[in-house]
Amino acid sequence: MSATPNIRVQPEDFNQTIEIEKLTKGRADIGAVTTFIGLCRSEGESLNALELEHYPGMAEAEVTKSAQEACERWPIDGLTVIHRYGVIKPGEQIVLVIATSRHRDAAFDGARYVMDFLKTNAPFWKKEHRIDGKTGEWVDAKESDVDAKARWAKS
Amino acid sequence: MSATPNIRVQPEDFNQTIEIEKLTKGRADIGAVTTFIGLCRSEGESLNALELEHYPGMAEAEVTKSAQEACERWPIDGLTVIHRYGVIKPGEQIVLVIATSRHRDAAFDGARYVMDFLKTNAPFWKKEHRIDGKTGEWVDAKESDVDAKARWAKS
Amino acid sequence: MGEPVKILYFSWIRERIGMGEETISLPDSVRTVTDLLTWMQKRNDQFAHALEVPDIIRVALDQEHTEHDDPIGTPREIALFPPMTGG
Amino acid sequence: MGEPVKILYFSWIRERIGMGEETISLPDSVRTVTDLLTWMQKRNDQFAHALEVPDIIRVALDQEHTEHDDPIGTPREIALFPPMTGG
Repeated sequence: MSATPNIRVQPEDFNQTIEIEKLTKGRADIGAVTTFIGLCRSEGESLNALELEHYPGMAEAEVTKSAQEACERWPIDGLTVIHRYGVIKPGEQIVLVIATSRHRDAAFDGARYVMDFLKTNAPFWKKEHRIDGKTGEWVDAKESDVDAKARWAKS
Repeated sequence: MSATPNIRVQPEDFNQTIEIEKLTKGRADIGAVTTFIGLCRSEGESLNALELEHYPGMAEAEVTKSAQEACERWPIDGLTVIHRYGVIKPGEQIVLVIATSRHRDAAFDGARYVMDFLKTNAPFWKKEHRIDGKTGEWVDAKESDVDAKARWAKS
Repeated sequence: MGEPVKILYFSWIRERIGMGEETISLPDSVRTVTDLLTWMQKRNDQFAHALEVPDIIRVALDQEHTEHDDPIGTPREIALFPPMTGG
Repeated sequence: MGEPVKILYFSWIRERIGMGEETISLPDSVRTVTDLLTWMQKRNDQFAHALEVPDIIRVALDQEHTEHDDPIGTPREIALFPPMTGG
Protein backbone atom coordinates (compact mmCIF):
# COMPACT_ATOMS: atom_id res chain seq x y z
CA MET A 1 0.00 0.00 0.00
CA SER A 2 1.35 3.39 -0.96
CA ALA A 3 -0.21 5.55 1.75
CA THR A 4 -2.27 5.32 4.94
CA PRO A 5 -5.55 7.16 4.36
CA ASN A 6 -6.80 9.82 6.78
CA ILE A 7 -10.52 9.25 7.35
CA ARG A 8 -12.85 11.46 9.37
CA VAL A 9 -16.62 11.29 9.85
CA GLN A 10 -17.71 14.40 11.74
CA PRO A 11 -20.47 17.01 12.08
CA GLU A 12 -17.99 19.91 11.75
CA ASP A 13 -17.22 21.68 8.50
CA PHE A 14 -13.78 21.27 6.94
CA ASN A 15 -11.23 23.49 5.17
CA GLN A 16 -9.73 21.98 2.05
CA THR A 17 -6.70 24.29 2.08
CA ILE A 18 -5.66 23.09 5.52
CA GLU A 19 -6.25 19.46 4.56
CA ILE A 20 -4.23 19.81 1.34
CA GLU A 21 -1.39 21.42 3.28
CA LYS A 22 -1.28 18.49 5.69
CA LEU A 23 -0.61 16.20 2.72
CA THR A 24 1.85 18.39 0.84
CA LYS A 25 3.69 20.59 3.36
CA GLY A 26 7.41 20.02 3.70
CA ARG A 27 7.62 17.57 0.85
CA ALA A 28 8.41 18.27 -2.79
CA ASP A 29 7.85 14.83 -4.29
CA ILE A 30 4.13 15.39 -4.93
CA GLY A 31 3.25 16.56 -8.42
CA ALA A 32 -0.53 16.20 -8.41
CA VAL A 33 -3.35 17.00 -6.00
CA THR A 34 -6.92 16.10 -6.94
CA THR A 35 -9.63 17.40 -4.64
CA PHE A 36 -13.32 16.63 -4.74
CA ILE A 37 -15.86 18.56 -2.70
CA GLY A 38 -19.49 17.53 -2.55
CA LEU A 39 -21.86 20.36 -1.69
CA CYS A 40 -25.45 20.43 -0.50
CA ARG A 41 -27.61 21.52 -3.44
CA SER A 42 -30.90 23.28 -3.11
CA GLU A 43 -33.55 21.59 -5.21
CA GLY A 44 -35.33 24.43 -6.96
CA GLU A 45 -35.15 26.58 -3.81
CA SER A 46 -37.47 24.19 -1.95
CA LEU A 47 -34.79 22.68 0.30
CA ASN A 48 -34.12 24.20 3.70
CA ALA A 49 -31.46 21.67 4.73
CA LEU A 50 -30.30 18.10 4.38
CA GLU A 51 -30.08 15.93 7.46
CA LEU A 52 -27.37 13.31 7.13
CA GLU A 53 -27.74 10.18 9.22
CA HIS A 54 -24.89 7.70 9.46
CA TYR A 55 -24.04 4.35 11.00
CA PRO A 56 -21.21 5.18 13.43
CA GLY A 57 -18.33 2.79 13.11
CA MET A 58 -19.42 1.21 9.86
CA ALA A 59 -19.38 4.57 8.05
CA GLU A 60 -15.72 5.09 8.97
CA ALA A 61 -14.94 1.44 8.17
CA GLU A 62 -16.48 1.54 4.68
CA VAL A 63 -14.81 4.83 3.76
CA THR A 64 -11.51 3.46 5.02
CA LYS A 65 -11.98 0.31 2.99
CA SER A 66 -12.49 2.16 -0.29
CA ALA A 67 -9.60 4.52 0.51
CA GLN A 68 -7.28 1.58 1.21
CA GLU A 69 -8.36 -0.09 -2.02
CA ALA A 70 -7.49 3.09 -3.92
CA CYS A 71 -4.06 3.20 -2.24
CA GLU A 72 -3.43 -0.41 -3.24
CA ARG A 73 -4.54 0.14 -6.81
CA TRP A 74 -2.70 3.38 -7.63
CA PRO A 75 0.60 4.96 -6.49
CA ILE A 76 -1.04 7.42 -4.12
CA ASP A 77 1.10 9.43 -1.71
CA GLY A 78 -1.68 10.82 0.46
CA LEU A 79 -5.43 10.35 0.74
CA THR A 80 -7.82 12.26 2.98
CA VAL A 81 -11.57 11.70 3.19
CA ILE A 82 -13.86 13.75 5.40
CA HIS A 83 -17.62 13.12 5.44
CA ARG A 84 -19.96 15.22 7.54
CA TYR A 85 -23.19 14.21 9.21
CA GLY A 86 -25.98 16.19 10.85
CA VAL A 87 -27.88 19.15 9.41
CA ILE A 88 -26.27 20.74 6.35
CA LYS A 89 -27.64 23.79 4.52
CA PRO A 90 -27.66 24.36 0.75
CA GLY A 91 -24.26 25.56 -0.42
CA GLU A 92 -22.47 23.95 2.53
CA GLN A 93 -19.87 21.23 2.20
CA ILE A 94 -20.75 17.55 2.72
CA VAL A 95 -17.73 15.54 1.67
CA LEU A 96 -14.06 16.11 0.87
CA VAL A 97 -11.68 13.73 -0.89
CA ILE A 98 -8.05 14.67 -1.54
CA ALA A 99 -5.65 12.35 -3.34
CA THR A 100 -2.01 13.28 -3.89
CA SER A 101 0.50 11.50 -6.07
CA ARG A 102 3.61 12.05 -8.15
CA HIS A 103 1.44 11.92 -11.25
CA ARG A 104 -2.01 13.15 -12.10
CA ASP A 105 -3.57 9.88 -13.27
CA ALA A 106 -3.25 8.27 -9.83
CA ALA A 107 -4.56 11.40 -8.11
CA PHE A 108 -7.61 11.61 -10.40
CA ASP A 109 -8.36 7.88 -10.31
CA GLY A 110 -7.88 7.60 -6.56
CA ALA A 111 -10.19 10.49 -5.69
CA ARG A 112 -12.90 9.35 -8.07
CA TYR A 113 -12.72 5.72 -6.96
CA VAL A 114 -13.24 6.73 -3.34
CA MET A 115 -16.23 8.92 -4.27
CA ASP A 116 -17.83 6.19 -6.39
CA PHE A 117 -17.55 3.54 -3.66
CA LEU A 118 -18.44 5.91 -0.87
CA LYS A 119 -21.71 6.76 -2.64
CA THR A 120 -22.98 3.18 -2.74
CA ASN A 121 -21.13 1.48 0.15
CA ALA A 122 -20.77 3.96 3.00
CA PRO A 123 -23.80 3.96 5.34
CA PHE A 124 -25.02 7.54 5.10
CA TRP A 125 -28.60 8.61 4.34
CA LYS A 126 -29.90 12.04 3.41
CA LYS A 127 -33.27 13.39 4.49
CA GLU A 128 -34.68 16.59 3.05
CA HIS A 129 -36.00 19.36 5.30
CA ARG A 130 -38.18 21.60 3.17
CA ILE A 131 -38.56 25.37 3.32
CA ASP A 132 -42.36 25.03 3.61
CA GLY A 133 -41.80 23.22 6.91
CA LYS A 134 -43.06 19.90 5.60
CA THR A 135 -41.33 16.78 6.77
CA GLY A 136 -39.07 16.03 3.91
CA GLU A 137 -38.46 12.86 2.01
CA TRP A 138 -35.51 10.58 2.32
CA VAL A 139 -33.35 11.01 -0.77
CA ASP A 140 -33.60 8.05 -3.14
CA ALA A 141 -30.50 6.11 -4.07
CA LYS A 142 -29.52 6.57 -7.71
CA GLU A 143 -29.06 3.79 -10.20
CA SER A 144 -26.35 5.91 -11.79
CA ASP A 145 -24.27 5.58 -8.62
CA VAL A 146 -24.35 1.80 -8.92
CA ASP A 147 -23.29 2.16 -12.56
CA ALA A 148 -20.47 4.51 -11.53
CA LYS A 149 -19.06 1.90 -9.17
CA ALA A 150 -19.18 -0.72 -11.91
CA ARG A 151 -16.72 1.22 -14.06
CA TRP A 152 -13.90 0.21 -11.71
CA ALA A 153 -14.42 -3.54 -12.21
CA LYS A 154 -11.11 -5.06 -13.22
CA SER A 155 -11.29 -6.84 -16.53
CA MET B 1 -22.13 25.39 -24.00
CA SER B 2 -22.86 25.14 -20.32
CA ALA B 3 -20.35 27.66 -18.95
CA THR B 4 -17.81 30.27 -20.03
CA PRO B 5 -14.38 29.18 -18.80
CA ASN B 6 -12.11 31.53 -16.83
CA ILE B 7 -8.57 31.19 -18.20
CA ARG B 8 -5.46 32.87 -16.80
CA VAL B 9 -1.80 32.46 -17.77
CA GLN B 10 0.29 34.39 -15.26
CA PRO B 11 3.56 34.38 -13.31
CA GLU B 12 1.79 34.92 -9.97
CA ASP B 13 0.81 32.14 -7.62
CA PHE B 14 -2.88 31.35 -7.11
CA ASN B 15 -5.17 30.45 -4.20
CA GLN B 16 -7.55 27.61 -4.90
CA THR B 17 -9.93 28.55 -2.07
CA ILE B 18 -10.50 31.99 -3.56
CA GLU B 19 -10.94 30.54 -7.04
CA ILE B 20 -13.42 27.91 -5.83
CA GLU B 21 -15.40 30.60 -4.00
CA LYS B 22 -15.67 32.63 -7.20
CA LEU B 23 -17.42 29.67 -8.82
CA THR B 24 -19.64 28.63 -5.92
CA LYS B 25 -20.41 31.71 -3.82
CA GLY B 26 -24.01 32.81 -3.69
CA ARG B 27 -25.35 29.81 -5.57
CA ALA B 28 -26.65 26.53 -4.20
CA ASP B 29 -27.16 24.60 -7.43
CA ILE B 30 -23.62 23.21 -7.51
CA GLY B 31 -23.19 19.76 -6.03
CA ALA B 32 -19.67 18.89 -7.11
CA VAL B 33 -16.33 20.70 -7.26
CA THR B 34 -13.29 18.89 -8.67
CA THR B 35 -9.96 20.67 -8.29
CA PHE B 36 -6.62 19.66 -9.75
CA ILE B 37 -3.38 21.29 -8.67
CA GLY B 38 -0.11 20.50 -10.40
CA LEU B 39 2.94 21.11 -8.22
CA CYS B 40 6.63 21.46 -9.03
CA ARG B 41 8.35 18.25 -7.94
CA SER B 42 11.97 18.03 -6.92
CA GLU B 43 13.71 15.21 -8.74
CA GLY B 44 15.69 13.41 -6.07
CA GLU B 45 16.61 16.73 -4.42
CA SER B 46 18.64 17.77 -7.47
CA LEU B 47 16.19 20.39 -8.74
CA ASN B 48 16.55 23.99 -7.66
CA ALA B 49 13.67 25.33 -9.76
CA LEU B 50 11.69 24.85 -12.94
CA GLU B 51 11.60 27.63 -15.49
CA LEU B 52 8.38 27.65 -17.44
CA GLU B 53 8.46 29.24 -20.88
CA HIS B 54 5.23 29.82 -22.77
CA TYR B 55 3.98 31.14 -26.09
CA PRO B 56 1.94 34.22 -25.11
CA GLY B 57 -1.40 34.31 -26.85
CA MET B 58 -1.32 30.73 -28.09
CA ALA B 59 -0.99 29.36 -24.53
CA GLU B 60 -4.19 31.12 -23.48
CA ALA B 61 -5.90 30.13 -26.75
CA GLU B 62 -5.10 26.42 -26.41
CA VAL B 63 -6.15 26.26 -22.75
CA THR B 64 -9.37 28.08 -23.65
CA LYS B 65 -10.01 25.65 -26.48
CA SER B 66 -9.75 22.57 -24.27
CA ALA B 67 -11.84 24.25 -21.56
CA GLN B 68 -14.57 25.13 -24.06
CA GLU B 69 -14.53 21.57 -25.41
CA ALA B 70 -15.03 20.28 -21.86
CA CYS B 71 -17.96 22.68 -21.34
CA GLU B 72 -19.56 21.45 -24.56
CA ARG B 73 -19.08 17.81 -23.70
CA TRP B 74 -20.28 17.77 -20.07
CA PRO B 75 -22.87 19.78 -18.09
CA ILE B 76 -20.29 21.99 -16.38
CA ASP B 77 -21.42 25.03 -14.38
CA GLY B 78 -18.02 26.66 -13.92
CA LEU B 79 -14.49 26.04 -15.14
CA THR B 80 -11.34 27.90 -14.09
CA VAL B 81 -7.85 27.19 -15.39
CA ILE B 82 -4.75 29.06 -14.17
CA HIS B 83 -1.32 28.17 -15.52
CA ARG B 84 1.81 29.89 -14.24
CA TYR B 85 5.00 30.69 -16.11
CA GLY B 86 8.42 31.87 -14.97
CA VAL B 87 10.61 30.38 -12.25
CA ILE B 88 8.82 27.95 -9.94
CA LYS B 89 10.45 26.22 -6.95
CA PRO B 90 9.86 22.62 -5.83
CA GLY B 91 6.65 22.38 -3.83
CA GLU B 92 5.16 25.45 -5.50
CA GLN B 93 2.01 25.41 -7.59
CA ILE B 94 2.13 25.33 -11.41
CA VAL B 95 -1.41 24.76 -12.62
CA LEU B 96 -4.94 24.87 -11.24
CA VAL B 97 -8.08 23.43 -12.81
CA ILE B 98 -11.47 23.71 -11.12
CA ALA B 99 -14.63 22.25 -12.62
CA THR B 100 -18.01 22.63 -10.93
CA SER B 101 -21.23 20.88 -11.82
CA ARG B 102 -24.48 19.63 -10.37
CA HIS B 103 -23.04 16.11 -10.44
CA ARG B 104 -19.63 14.65 -9.78
CA ASP B 105 -19.10 12.83 -13.08
CA ALA B 106 -19.09 16.04 -15.11
CA ALA B 107 -16.81 17.77 -12.59
CA PHE B 108 -14.30 14.91 -12.62
CA ASP B 109 -14.39 14.41 -16.40
CA GLY B 110 -14.18 18.12 -17.15
CA ALA B 111 -11.15 18.77 -14.93
CA ARG B 112 -9.29 15.73 -16.19
CA TYR B 113 -10.06 16.45 -19.85
CA VAL B 114 -8.63 19.95 -19.52
CA MET B 115 -5.46 18.63 -17.84
CA ASP B 116 -4.96 15.92 -20.47
CA PHE B 117 -5.28 18.33 -23.38
CA LEU B 118 -3.36 21.11 -21.70
CA LYS B 119 -0.39 18.74 -21.22
CA THR B 120 0.02 17.97 -24.92
CA ASN B 121 -1.56 20.98 -26.64
CA ALA B 122 -0.79 24.10 -24.62
CA PRO B 123 2.55 25.69 -25.56
CA PHE B 124 4.46 25.58 -22.28
CA TRP B 125 7.96 24.15 -21.80
CA LYS B 126 9.77 23.33 -18.60
CA LYS B 127 13.51 23.76 -18.09
CA GLU B 128 15.28 22.40 -15.04
CA HIS B 129 17.58 24.57 -12.96
CA ARG B 130 19.76 22.26 -10.90
CA ILE B 131 20.97 22.74 -7.34
CA ASP B 132 24.57 22.14 -8.43
CA GLY B 133 24.28 25.25 -10.60
CA LYS B 134 24.53 23.34 -13.85
CA THR B 135 22.40 24.53 -16.69
CA GLY B 136 19.52 22.16 -16.54
CA GLU B 137 17.85 20.12 -19.21
CA TRP B 138 14.58 20.83 -20.90
CA VAL B 139 12.01 18.38 -19.60
CA ASP B 140 11.15 15.70 -22.16
CA ALA B 141 7.59 15.28 -23.31
CA LYS B 142 6.03 12.04 -22.14
CA GLU B 143 4.48 9.43 -24.38
CA SER B 144 2.03 8.73 -21.54
CA ASP B 145 0.62 12.23 -21.96
CA VAL B 146 -0.20 11.51 -25.59
CA ASP B 147 -1.86 8.27 -24.47
CA ALA B 148 -3.81 10.17 -21.83
CA LYS B 149 -5.27 12.48 -24.45
CA ALA B 150 -6.28 9.50 -26.59
CA ARG B 151 -8.63 8.19 -23.90
CA TRP B 152 -11.07 10.99 -24.68
CA ALA B 153 -11.52 9.97 -28.34
CA LYS B 154 -15.22 9.58 -29.01
CA SER B 155 -16.13 6.12 -30.23
CA MET C 1 -33.34 -19.26 20.28
CA GLY C 2 -29.81 -17.92 19.93
CA GLU C 3 -27.89 -15.43 22.05
CA PRO C 4 -29.31 -11.92 22.27
CA VAL C 5 -28.05 -9.74 19.41
CA LYS C 6 -28.15 -5.98 18.97
CA ILE C 7 -30.19 -4.86 15.95
CA LEU C 8 -29.83 -1.36 14.52
CA TYR C 9 -32.27 0.36 12.15
CA PHE C 10 -31.46 3.40 10.03
CA SER C 11 -33.16 6.03 7.88
CA TRP C 12 -36.79 5.37 6.88
CA ILE C 13 -36.59 1.82 8.20
CA ARG C 14 -35.90 3.27 11.65
CA GLU C 15 -38.76 5.74 11.23
CA ARG C 16 -41.28 3.13 10.09
CA ILE C 17 -40.33 0.67 12.83
CA GLY C 18 -40.33 3.47 15.39
CA MET C 19 -37.03 2.61 17.06
CA GLY C 20 -33.35 2.78 16.24
CA GLU C 21 -32.07 -0.13 18.23
CA GLU C 22 -33.14 -3.21 20.13
CA THR C 23 -31.58 -6.36 21.52
CA ILE C 24 -33.39 -9.61 20.75
CA SER C 25 -32.82 -13.32 20.31
CA LEU C 26 -33.40 -14.69 16.85
CA PRO C 27 -35.18 -18.03 16.37
CA ASP C 28 -33.00 -20.89 15.20
CA SER C 29 -34.95 -20.96 11.93
CA VAL C 30 -33.26 -17.70 10.89
CA ARG C 31 -30.22 -19.03 9.02
CA THR C 32 -29.78 -16.53 6.18
CA VAL C 33 -30.27 -12.81 5.66
CA THR C 34 -33.44 -13.59 3.69
CA ASP C 35 -34.70 -15.69 6.62
CA LEU C 36 -34.08 -12.72 8.92
CA LEU C 37 -36.05 -10.31 6.74
CA THR C 38 -38.93 -12.79 6.33
CA TRP C 39 -39.12 -13.32 10.08
CA MET C 40 -38.85 -9.58 10.83
CA GLN C 41 -41.69 -8.73 8.43
CA LYS C 42 -44.05 -10.90 10.46
CA ARG C 43 -43.28 -9.29 13.83
CA ASN C 44 -45.87 -6.53 13.51
CA ASP C 45 -47.41 -4.02 11.13
CA GLN C 46 -44.56 -1.53 11.54
CA PHE C 47 -41.97 -4.12 10.54
CA ALA C 48 -44.19 -5.33 7.70
CA HIS C 49 -44.39 -1.75 6.37
CA ALA C 50 -40.66 -1.05 6.81
CA LEU C 51 -39.63 -4.25 5.06
CA GLU C 52 -42.41 -4.50 2.48
CA VAL C 53 -39.88 -4.51 -0.38
CA PRO C 54 -37.23 -6.80 1.10
CA ASP C 55 -35.11 -6.81 -2.07
CA ILE C 56 -33.93 -3.24 -1.44
CA ILE C 57 -33.15 -3.70 2.26
CA ARG C 58 -29.45 -3.85 3.04
CA VAL C 59 -28.31 -5.93 5.99
CA ALA C 60 -24.91 -5.54 7.67
CA LEU C 61 -23.55 -8.20 10.00
CA ASP C 62 -20.96 -6.81 12.42
CA GLN C 63 -20.71 -3.73 10.16
CA GLU C 64 -20.01 -5.72 6.99
CA HIS C 65 -22.30 -5.59 3.96
CA THR C 66 -24.01 -8.88 3.06
CA GLU C 67 -25.94 -10.43 0.22
CA HIS C 68 -29.40 -11.80 1.01
CA ASP C 69 -28.35 -15.43 0.60
CA ASP C 70 -25.44 -15.07 3.03
CA PRO C 71 -25.67 -17.05 6.29
CA ILE C 72 -26.45 -15.04 9.42
CA GLY C 73 -23.77 -16.71 11.53
CA THR C 74 -23.40 -15.40 15.09
CA PRO C 75 -22.91 -11.65 14.83
CA ARG C 76 -22.82 -9.31 17.83
CA GLU C 77 -24.54 -6.58 15.79
CA ILE C 78 -26.97 -6.59 12.89
CA ALA C 79 -28.06 -3.47 11.00
CA LEU C 80 -30.95 -2.99 8.56
CA PHE C 81 -30.95 0.02 6.28
CA PRO C 82 -32.09 1.24 2.85
CA PRO C 83 -29.71 1.92 -0.07
CA MET C 84 -27.14 4.51 0.92
CA THR C 85 -27.22 8.12 -0.25
CA GLY C 86 -24.05 9.70 1.14
CA GLY C 87 -21.40 11.67 -0.68
CA MET D 1 9.56 35.44 -52.14
CA GLY D 2 6.39 36.06 -50.17
CA GLU D 3 5.50 38.79 -47.69
CA PRO D 4 7.69 39.08 -44.58
CA VAL D 5 6.39 36.84 -41.82
CA LYS D 6 7.22 36.80 -38.11
CA ILE D 7 8.81 33.53 -36.96
CA LEU D 8 8.97 32.63 -33.27
CA TYR D 9 11.19 29.96 -31.71
CA PHE D 10 10.68 28.43 -28.27
CA SER D 11 12.45 26.26 -25.72
CA TRP D 12 15.57 24.41 -26.90
CA ILE D 13 14.88 25.32 -30.52
CA ARG D 14 15.22 28.98 -29.52
CA GLU D 15 18.41 28.19 -27.59
CA ARG D 16 20.01 26.23 -30.42
CA ILE D 17 19.11 28.82 -33.04
CA GLY D 18 20.22 31.62 -30.74
CA MET D 19 17.21 33.86 -31.17
CA GLY D 20 13.57 33.93 -30.17
CA GLU D 21 12.09 35.83 -33.06
CA GLU D 22 12.83 37.09 -36.55
CA THR D 23 10.92 38.44 -39.52
CA ILE D 24 11.80 36.94 -42.89
CA SER D 25 10.34 36.23 -46.30
CA LEU D 26 9.90 32.58 -47.22
CA PRO D 27 10.81 31.35 -50.73
CA ASP D 28 7.87 30.41 -52.91
CA SER D 29 9.08 26.79 -52.85
CA VAL D 30 7.93 26.54 -49.20
CA ARG D 31 4.40 25.26 -49.63
CA THR D 32 3.94 22.89 -46.68
CA VAL D 33 5.14 22.68 -43.09
CA THR D 34 7.59 19.99 -44.14
CA ASP D 35 8.94 22.30 -46.89
CA LEU D 36 9.44 24.99 -44.23
CA LEU D 37 11.41 22.70 -41.94
CA THR D 38 13.54 21.37 -44.81
CA TRP D 39 14.33 24.90 -45.96
CA MET D 40 15.05 26.10 -42.40
CA GLN D 41 17.47 23.24 -41.74
CA LYS D 42 19.67 24.42 -44.60
CA ARG D 43 19.94 28.03 -43.43
CA ASN D 44 22.98 27.44 -41.18
CA ASP D 45 24.51 25.03 -38.67
CA GLN D 46 22.40 26.36 -35.77
CA PHE D 47 19.17 25.71 -37.65
CA ALA D 48 20.48 22.33 -38.83
CA HIS D 49 21.18 21.37 -35.18
CA ALA D 50 17.87 22.72 -33.86
CA LEU D 51 15.82 20.93 -36.50
CA GLU D 52 17.90 17.77 -36.88
CA VAL D 53 14.91 15.57 -35.96
CA PRO D 54 12.17 17.35 -37.89
CA ASP D 55 9.52 14.76 -37.01
CA ILE D 56 9.31 16.02 -33.43
CA ILE D 57 9.20 19.74 -34.29
CA ARG D 58 5.77 21.31 -33.83
CA VAL D 59 4.82 24.21 -36.10
CA ALA D 60 2.00 26.63 -35.34
CA LEU D 61 0.56 28.91 -38.01
CA ASP D 62 -1.13 31.98 -36.54
CA GLN D 63 -1.14 30.21 -33.17
CA GLU D 64 -2.87 27.06 -34.48
CA HIS D 65 -1.26 23.63 -34.32
CA THR D 66 -0.52 22.01 -37.69
CA GLU D 67 0.43 18.64 -39.12
CA HIS D 68 3.60 18.48 -41.21
CA ASP D 69 1.74 17.93 -44.48
CA ASP D 70 -0.48 20.98 -43.97
CA PRO D 71 -0.07 23.86 -46.44
CA ILE D 72 1.73 26.93 -45.10
CA GLY D 73 -0.78 29.39 -46.55
CA THR D 74 -0.16 33.06 -45.76
CA PRO D 75 0.13 33.36 -41.99
CA ARG D 76 1.16 36.51 -40.15
CA GLU D 77 3.00 34.47 -37.52
CA ILE D 78 4.76 31.10 -37.55
CA ALA D 79 6.11 29.37 -34.44
CA LEU D 80 8.49 26.41 -34.15
CA PHE D 81 8.72 24.53 -30.86
CA PRO D 82 9.39 21.10 -29.38
CA PRO D 83 6.69 18.89 -27.83
CA MET D 84 5.00 20.71 -24.98
CA THR D 85 5.63 19.96 -21.31
CA GLY D 86 3.25 22.21 -19.43
CA GLY D 87 0.81 21.29 -16.71
